[in-house]
Amino acid sequence: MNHSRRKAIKTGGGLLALLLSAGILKPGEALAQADAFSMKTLAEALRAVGAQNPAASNAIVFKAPAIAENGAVVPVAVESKLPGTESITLLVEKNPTPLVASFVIPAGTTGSISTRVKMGQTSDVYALVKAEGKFYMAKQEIKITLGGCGG
Amino acid sequence: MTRLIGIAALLGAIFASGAHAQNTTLDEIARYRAQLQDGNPAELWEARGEDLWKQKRGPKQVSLEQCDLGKGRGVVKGAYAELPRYFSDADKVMDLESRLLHCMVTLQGFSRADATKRVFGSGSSRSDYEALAAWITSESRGVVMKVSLNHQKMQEAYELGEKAFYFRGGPHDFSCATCHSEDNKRIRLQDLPNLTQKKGAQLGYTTWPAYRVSQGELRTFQWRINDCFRQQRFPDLVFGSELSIALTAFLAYNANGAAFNAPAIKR
Amino acid sequence: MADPMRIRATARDGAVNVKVLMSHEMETGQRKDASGKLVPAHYIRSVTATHQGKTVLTAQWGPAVSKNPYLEFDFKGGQKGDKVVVTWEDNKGEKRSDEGVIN
Amino acid sequence: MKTAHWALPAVVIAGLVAAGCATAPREIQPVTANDLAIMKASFQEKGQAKLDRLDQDEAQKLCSHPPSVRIPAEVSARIEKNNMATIKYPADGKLMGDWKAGEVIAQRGVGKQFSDDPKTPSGGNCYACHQLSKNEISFGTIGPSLYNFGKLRGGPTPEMQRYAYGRIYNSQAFSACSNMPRFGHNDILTEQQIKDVTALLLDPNSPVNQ
Repeated sequence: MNHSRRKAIKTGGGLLALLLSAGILKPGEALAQADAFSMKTLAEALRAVGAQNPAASNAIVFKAPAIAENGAVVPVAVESKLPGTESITLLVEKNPTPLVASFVIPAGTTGSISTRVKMGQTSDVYALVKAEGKFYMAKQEIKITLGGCGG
Repeated sequence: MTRLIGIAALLGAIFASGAHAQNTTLDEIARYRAQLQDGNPAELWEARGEDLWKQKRGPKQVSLEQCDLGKGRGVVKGAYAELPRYFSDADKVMDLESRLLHCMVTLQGFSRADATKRVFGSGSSRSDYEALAAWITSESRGVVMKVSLNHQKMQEAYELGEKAFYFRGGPHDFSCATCHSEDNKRIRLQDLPNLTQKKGAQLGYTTWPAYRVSQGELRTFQWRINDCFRQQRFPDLVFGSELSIALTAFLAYNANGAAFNAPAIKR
Repeated sequence: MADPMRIRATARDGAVNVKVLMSHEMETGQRKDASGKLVPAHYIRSVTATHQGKTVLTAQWGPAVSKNPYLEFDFKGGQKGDKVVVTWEDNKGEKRSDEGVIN
Repeated sequence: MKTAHWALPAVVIAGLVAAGCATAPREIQPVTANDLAIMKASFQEKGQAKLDRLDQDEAQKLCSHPPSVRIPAEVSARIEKNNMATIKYPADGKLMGDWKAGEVIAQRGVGKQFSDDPKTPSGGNCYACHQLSKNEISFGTIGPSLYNFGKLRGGPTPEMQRYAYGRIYNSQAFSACSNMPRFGHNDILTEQQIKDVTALLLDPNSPVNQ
C-alpha cells in the first residue's frame, strides 16, 4: 500500500498538484484517487476513494444503452439530482481495474456528465456520487455484444 | 408435409415468444447508436484534413488547393457527391482517393510509392487520405448524390463494378451480394444495407466515410471495400485500383438522389 | 504534438453546455501490437476546464476512457462570447490546452 | 467445355420484374477474360490469400447472380449433384463430436482471411448468420434460425446426423447457390470441427436445444 502510494506521488501529474493547491482536492483524496485506478476489484476501488458503504440512490440517473454494439466505446451519461453534488465517479465492475473516471463538480457546475468508456465484457456499471460529504451509488448492467463478420 | 406444417407452427410459437426479447435488443442497439451521434471523433480528422489540403507539401511545395476534384481547381464544396467521375486530364475514371493520389503525384511531386505508403491509418501511423477524405466529404454533407454515367468510361466502370458485386469466389464462396442483396438482413446485430435496391444503396453509400468505434479510426470508402473483400477471403484489393473504382462507381451511382450524410459514426 | 481538441460551448436555458472531443490513443497498456509486444500504456490522466479563470470541471481518468475521448458537461454563469479553456495532461506528461468560444 | 451462362437476358429480366425491382432491370453479363484480367490486376496476394482465389469453380460461376434471378431447375440439379459427390463422411462413422467445442467454432469468425494466421484453426462463424442458442443475443439473419434445430427434428437420429454433417460439409449439395460456405469441401473446417458443430445442432444437451 505504502509503496504504491509513493509511486502515485512520484508519477502524479502537474494537474494533480494544481488541484491540490487550488484546494479542489484535499491531499488525502487526491492520493486515494490516483491509487484507486490500479485497484483490481470494485470493493478495493471504492475503499480507495473513501466510499465504504455508499447508499443506493435513485436520484442518480443513468443514460446508457442496456446493450452496446461495441465494448471499445460505450456511451455513459450520469445525472445526479442530489443537492450539493461534489463528484461523480464511474466504475465498471468487470474491467481489470474497475475505476474508469472521476469528475469533480465545483459549485455552479451541473451534476451531469457524459463520456464514453471501454468495457471488456458485459458488466454492471456504477455511478458513485459524493454529495454533501456522503457517498451514494447507482448501477446499470450494460451487455457487450460481439459483432462483425471476420472477428 | 404435415410434419413441415407442424414445424412451421412450432417455429411460429417460438418466434412469437422470442420476438419481444429481440425487439428490446434492437431498440437498445438503436439507443447505443443514437447516443454516439453527438460528438463524432471524425471531426478530429476533418480538422487535420483541412490543414493538409491547404498546406504547401511535397517536393514541389504546392498545396492541394490546385487539385481539381471535378468541379474546378480547389473546388471542394459538393465535389464528393459527383464522384467517381471521368477525368480527361488523366483519361481515367477516378474516385476521391485515387484523385487525391493523382494530385499528390502530379501537383505535389510525391513519388507514387511515397504517396501510397500509408493509405489506411493505424494509431499514431496516420493516413493523409483518411484526414483529407474526412474533410472533403464533410463539404458535401447535405448535397444530393449526382454521379453521371454519361461518359463511356463511367458506363464501363459501372458495368464492371456490377459484375464484381455479384462475383463469387474464394474458399467461402462469398460475393458482395452474399450479404448485401436482400432487405432486412443482419450480420450478428449489424444491419446490412441491400445495395441492389435504391434505398439500401443510398443508405449504405452516403454514410461513408465513418469513424469506426471498434477501431478508433476514420475509414474511407476505399477502406470499406478493401475490408469487405478481406472478409470475403479475397486477396488484398489494391488502393485506387481499377476494380476498386469500378465497384465504387456502381455503388455511388445507385445512391443517386440521396443527400450525402457523412462522415458518420459506426460500430 | 497532439492534435487540437474540438470544443463546442453553447449557452442554453441559463447554462452553458460544453462538448469536448480530444485526440488521444488512450492505450491501456494491455494491448499487443502485430508483433506480439505489449503497447505501453498512454492515456490522459487529468482534465480541467475553466471559464474566466474559474475551474468549472476537473477529472481524473484511467486508461478505460475510450480512445479519442468525448466529454460533455454543463455549468452556470457563462455568457455568449466568453471563452472556455480545456486542458489535458497524459501519463507521459504531455499537455494540451485549447479554448472554445461560447455561442 | 460449356460456358457457365444460360440464356441470361430473359431469366434476369423475368427475375427482376418478379421481385418488383425499383432500379431498371439490368442484364448482368458474364465476366469476360478482360474483366478477369482487370480483377486480377486490382488485387495483390497477401498472406494466405493468393490470386487463385479469383478462379471460380462451376458453382461459383453459375451462382454469380442476383438472388432475384431464378436458376433453371436442371442447372440447380447439376450443381447439387456435383456437390453431393464431394461430401466425405468420417471413416469412423461417428458424426457427432463435442457441442461445447462446436459452440466455440460457431462463435469464431476468423479463418482464411489474408490477415489470419493459417496455422490457427478457422471458425465457422455460424452466429454471424444464424440464431443458435437463446443466450447469444448477437446473431445474424442471413440464414434461418437454428434454435431448437435438433429438438424440432426428433433429436440426433442417424438420418439427421447425416443431414446436418453433410449440410455443413457442403451446403450446395442440398441447395444450389446457397449463401453458406462449403465448410468441408473447401477445407475451412476439419472433420473433427464439423462433428463438433453437428453436435451443437443435435445434441439434446446443447444450448441450441435448450
